[in-house]
Amino acid sequence: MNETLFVQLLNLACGALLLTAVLVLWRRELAVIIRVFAVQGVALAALVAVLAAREESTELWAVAAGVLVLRAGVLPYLLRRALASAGEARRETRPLVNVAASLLAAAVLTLLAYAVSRPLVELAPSAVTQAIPVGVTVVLIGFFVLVTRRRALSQLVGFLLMDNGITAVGFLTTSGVGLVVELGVSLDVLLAVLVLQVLTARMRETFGDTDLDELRELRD
Amino acid sequence: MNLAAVGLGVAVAVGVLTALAAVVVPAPMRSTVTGAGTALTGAAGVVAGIAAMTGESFTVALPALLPLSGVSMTLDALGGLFVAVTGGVAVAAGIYGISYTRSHGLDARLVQAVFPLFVVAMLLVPAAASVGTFLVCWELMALTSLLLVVAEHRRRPEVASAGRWYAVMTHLGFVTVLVGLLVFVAHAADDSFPALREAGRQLSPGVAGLVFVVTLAGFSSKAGILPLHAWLPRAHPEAPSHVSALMSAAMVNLGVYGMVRVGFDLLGGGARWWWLLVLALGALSAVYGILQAAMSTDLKRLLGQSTTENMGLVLVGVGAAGLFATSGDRVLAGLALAAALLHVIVHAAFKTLLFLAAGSVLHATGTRDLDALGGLRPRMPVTTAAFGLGALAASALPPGTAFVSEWLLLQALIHGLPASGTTGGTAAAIAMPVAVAAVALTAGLAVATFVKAFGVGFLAKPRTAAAENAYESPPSMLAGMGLAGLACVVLAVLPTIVLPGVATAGSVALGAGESAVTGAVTLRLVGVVGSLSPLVLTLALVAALVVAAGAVRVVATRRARRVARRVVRLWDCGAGPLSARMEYTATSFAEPLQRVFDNVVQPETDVDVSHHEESRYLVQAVEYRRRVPDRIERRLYQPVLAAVAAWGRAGRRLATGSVHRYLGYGFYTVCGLLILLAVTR
Amino acid sequence: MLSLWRKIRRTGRVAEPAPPRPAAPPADRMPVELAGSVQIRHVDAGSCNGCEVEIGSAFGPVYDAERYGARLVASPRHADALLVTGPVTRNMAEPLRRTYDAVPRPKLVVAVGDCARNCGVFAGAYGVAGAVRDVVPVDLEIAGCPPRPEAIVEGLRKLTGR
Amino acid sequence: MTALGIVGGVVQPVLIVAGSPVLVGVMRQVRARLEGRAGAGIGQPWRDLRKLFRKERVAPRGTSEVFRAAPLVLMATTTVVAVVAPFVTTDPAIGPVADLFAVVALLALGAVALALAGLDTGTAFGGMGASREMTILALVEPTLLVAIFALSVRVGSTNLGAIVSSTLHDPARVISPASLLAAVALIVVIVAETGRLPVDNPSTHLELTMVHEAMVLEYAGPDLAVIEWASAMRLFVLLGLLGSLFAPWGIATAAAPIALLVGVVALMVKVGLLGVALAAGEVFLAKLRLFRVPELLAGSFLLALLAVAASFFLA
Repeated sequence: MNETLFVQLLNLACGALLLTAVLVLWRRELAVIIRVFAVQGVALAALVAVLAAREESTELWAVAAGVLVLRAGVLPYLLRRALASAGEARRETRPLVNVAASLLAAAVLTLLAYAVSRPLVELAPSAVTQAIPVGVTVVLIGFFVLVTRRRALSQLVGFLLMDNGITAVGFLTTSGVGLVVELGVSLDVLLAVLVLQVLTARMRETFGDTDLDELRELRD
Repeated sequence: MNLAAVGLGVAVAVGVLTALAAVVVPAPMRSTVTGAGTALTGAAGVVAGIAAMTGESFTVALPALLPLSGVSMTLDALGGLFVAVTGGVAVAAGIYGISYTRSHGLDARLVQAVFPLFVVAMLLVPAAASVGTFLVCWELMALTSLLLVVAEHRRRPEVASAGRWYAVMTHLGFVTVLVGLLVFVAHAADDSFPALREAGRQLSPGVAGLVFVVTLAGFSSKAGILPLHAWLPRAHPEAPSHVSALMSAAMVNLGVYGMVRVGFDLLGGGARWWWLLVLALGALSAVYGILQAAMSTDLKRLLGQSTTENMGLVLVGVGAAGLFATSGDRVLAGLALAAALLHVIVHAAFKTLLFLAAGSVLHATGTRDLDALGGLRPRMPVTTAAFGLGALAASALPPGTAFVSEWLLLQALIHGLPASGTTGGTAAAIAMPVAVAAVALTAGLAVATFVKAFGVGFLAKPRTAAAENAYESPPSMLAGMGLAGLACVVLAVLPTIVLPGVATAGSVALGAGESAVTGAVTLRLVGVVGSLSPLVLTLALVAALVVAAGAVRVVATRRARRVARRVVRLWDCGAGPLSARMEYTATSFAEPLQRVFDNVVQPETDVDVSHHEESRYLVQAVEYRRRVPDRIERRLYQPVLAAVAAWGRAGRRLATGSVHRYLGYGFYTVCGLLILLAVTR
Repeated sequence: MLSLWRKIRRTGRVAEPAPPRPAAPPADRMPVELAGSVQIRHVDAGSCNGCEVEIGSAFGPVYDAERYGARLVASPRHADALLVTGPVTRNMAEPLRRTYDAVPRPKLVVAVGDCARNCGVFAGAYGVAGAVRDVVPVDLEIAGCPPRPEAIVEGLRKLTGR
Repeated sequence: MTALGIVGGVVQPVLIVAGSPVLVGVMRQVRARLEGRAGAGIGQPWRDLRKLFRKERVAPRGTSEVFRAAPLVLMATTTVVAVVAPFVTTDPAIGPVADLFAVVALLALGAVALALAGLDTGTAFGGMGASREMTILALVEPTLLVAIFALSVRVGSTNLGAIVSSTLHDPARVISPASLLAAVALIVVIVAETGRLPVDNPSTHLELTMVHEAMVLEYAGPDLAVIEWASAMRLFVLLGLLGSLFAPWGIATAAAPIALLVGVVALMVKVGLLGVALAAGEVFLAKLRLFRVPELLAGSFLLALLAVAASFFLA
């Protein structure tokens, strides 16, 4: 495909990544958050697919398919199951940092991401590498969600957001970390999700709630 | 013959003579003499300043006048701009003061004599051409202003505390400036500015940075910039109103002058981080100042806090200019600096107007509390019109005065992005969007603030008896306001008449370059795309207004066209008449904003509900109290003050009052020094 | 969101077809200025809320009085007609007068329900100041206790002339 | 100033003055249909205006010129914007006023006039409306200017004509992330500025939930007509700006009659579609609590900033 179209699609995919990350931060209903996360999985897959089409490498195509299945299919499904069993705690009521403030924080994080990834971009300035800050931003926002949310489930989403970001950065820097690596990453992500899901289930049995602050009680 | 020199000479002479006259003439005449003399001084200053801005600069050296370094004066375009601004403010304030001082019992000899000296000192600071002269004028300005601030301390105790704050902070500021400049002088041939200019070029970055930061601290405290602003919202409200105008519209500018003079002219640009620092301080001050103003319910305090905001905007411009200059973009640097200097001028104009109008309100009602005002429009129409004009100017809406300068500032910031061609690098890429957001938020909050000040203070129904029987001010006060208002209008529709002078002033700082903005009616940016014509905009608005009014007359049918509107009672939902207690007050107006910015301002509110004794379900009265304490003050100043107090207590243990002990201290010190010498030899 | 959309599609249009336009009242009563658009301020002068319920349904989707150019507004300043319900109680007499004054000319008053026309069952009660016409001039009366929504809509159509 | 500009300066205000009530009518009709009503027809706002102009003018006791002048100021500012901004033609009628900042500031001036009028009445509701309106205005401003920033960065100018024509020359830009994010941010801002759901409910009868309505409770007759008309024009202008900035196709670049006709039709189509979308969207929304609105605006601010960032991330 020709250059301009490639850049257009790439940028669109990156824009979608960014937007979905922001929405995860913005919305309160866990169900919506999970749906947005699924959309982000699609965007990530699209990103990989665009790169694949550029390189004409079947391996990348396979990875794209894998990403699509895992991050837009399996993980959201698991999360939804966890949510369904989570009982009435369906909203991220009062996060540690209120939504308006965390949105402004996200704005700062974006600029930070741009600042730190500037040298990376200048190593080999091209349309692909110039999208690296987006990936870094997604990572930072994911981390922020992980830190400031109370519900175990939304923290899980934050973790997955980080992973999406890392994957995106990986593909953008060296268009294509091999299939094996991606498989490995996906597998341990899956593992982590399952473990955390079990954890949340246990927590709910113990405390009847999935507010992680309750874990403090374990100390004393 | 040189107009600038003559003007400045006349200004100084008239000022000093006025001061002497104020001492000798009897009380009834005194305020008239002082007012007129001060106005003349200001007028001469304006002439000198304009002459200097149009290229006539002069230099005089009077070695005998002062020990050590002697006095040396140079008035160039940059200094001329500030001299002209100061002079203009002085004219309005002087005329206004004639009846203001008389009616406020401020015609004591001291106060009257010091007032013109204050103006003279402010006129001389931008003309000083050697560190010695500069510091002397600076200190003279500080002392005279201090005396004027505490003028009313007998009548109002809070004035004394404000005076203490001002004294301490302004002198700490002086010390930092002193230290900074002395360090600078130590690396130069002598203390004259040309010598410093020479030295500044080959100063090591470390020393230069030190000099800049230390002097920046002093200058920014004078300009009321965070975090050294604490004195400003105290001193400016408590001073007599015409003095407040001088301080808030003229004196604070000299802090900016110092920064530009030292940073650009003497140190010659310097490193990028200096200007990022200035930019950050400016943005912070702008947002924080206007936020405090939006919460404030004291009319003059609100104006003081808005001064912090405007100086912050100026610093944003200065910082951006420095940023562009260090990254080699002269066009944008010139544009940003022009925006900053233009904002200095327009801020002087509308802040004078606002403070003088606030003074007449104080004069007529005896209160500055917005919650106690209201309904002044029918009682003091001229003052209301003046304040309305000033509020429009301050809220940066077209056809307001500050709109043009903020437009220039935003243009400079927008074109400062790497994407649009400059080489600002990452720093600019981060700084510019944040700066634009800060300026925008400031503009929005300023609108809310001044709608509150004007709408609650002057419109609607009077809230207290004091506002009920307010009356219009005497002619000389109205004349003072009129002059300031005229300046506002002219600057609003034809800012182009001052822009050439502003450009030359900027070229002093940034080195010769072509003017950043051209055009007689339409401002056209040079080097970047952008044009705006305030005059045409105003005309278009007026035309549209006329057309709309005419159209309504035509469209409305006979019944509606009947000229007399039917006077009806306000819609009170059919219940009893609306009383003034049902009106929105300034506090309630700001309440939503306060809740939005809860995390930032952290207001202290307490609500006590008192019930009837029969039943706790029947509410007898609900009392709501709100204070918006200055957070930075609480976090930054109180620890310092506590530490100082602790030292004082420690010191007391040494001072027991026995003379022998004191003599002993001296003896021990001498011996100690001798031993030290013996050892080091 | 989707479910709401599906519901909207399933429901479709619930407004009943418009009945034939009622006979226009004598022109001297109905000012021509209000042709096609009448803003209405509703005043409850002490009714039992029966009429309110009917007015509510008259402006609901089924009868949809708005399609004839009548609209309920929040302030008598915006209104052309007052829709007064209930017998005027002593406490509401003065507020009713003030509301009437607050309406800019030309203005109309519609008395809705028997209580508004002749105090209905409350006639002679100690708290009742009288019928609406005893307090403010009435231009149109709508009978019924409470009047059916059709009746109210018909009355409003006489005002708007649509 | 060019012939094209002059023509635009004549055609646009006429079109907007005449079309804005119809736009409101269309939006009300759409809403009515989605609620299962028959609706009053798209001409109803016109009938309302005609009626209001025939009514008498009142002067509530204790109100000043501010109260009387406010509707005209609102109308005047909106008209100036209607003349200078590029809706039908790219060239502005009055070049040096067609600056994006100037347009934003003019619209803000109109809002300020209404707020002052609300305070001038001295009623509790008027003050309440004014206070809320100013709060929202103050919070909207940063988003608006940063979004403008994002749009003007790539053009290197804030002149509306320049932005529109550059988008015309390079249509691919419209689907760049920067402009998409900016569009979303601007839509949120426009909803807030024009007082639509979920920020403000234009058809509320409960004073305590009002923002815009509360300020105009005291107006009657022709004054009220002017305000409602001007508000409708405001809505039209903002939607038109959205259309011109992000979908400038069809806008006339030459003073040929055909081109102008196309421009007029295109503008009506764009604004109509946007209005229908807005009205349809409102059916699905409930009004936000006033203190949830800052959240919405903070979100849109973030989007605007991301748009700026993206404009040099992915340049």
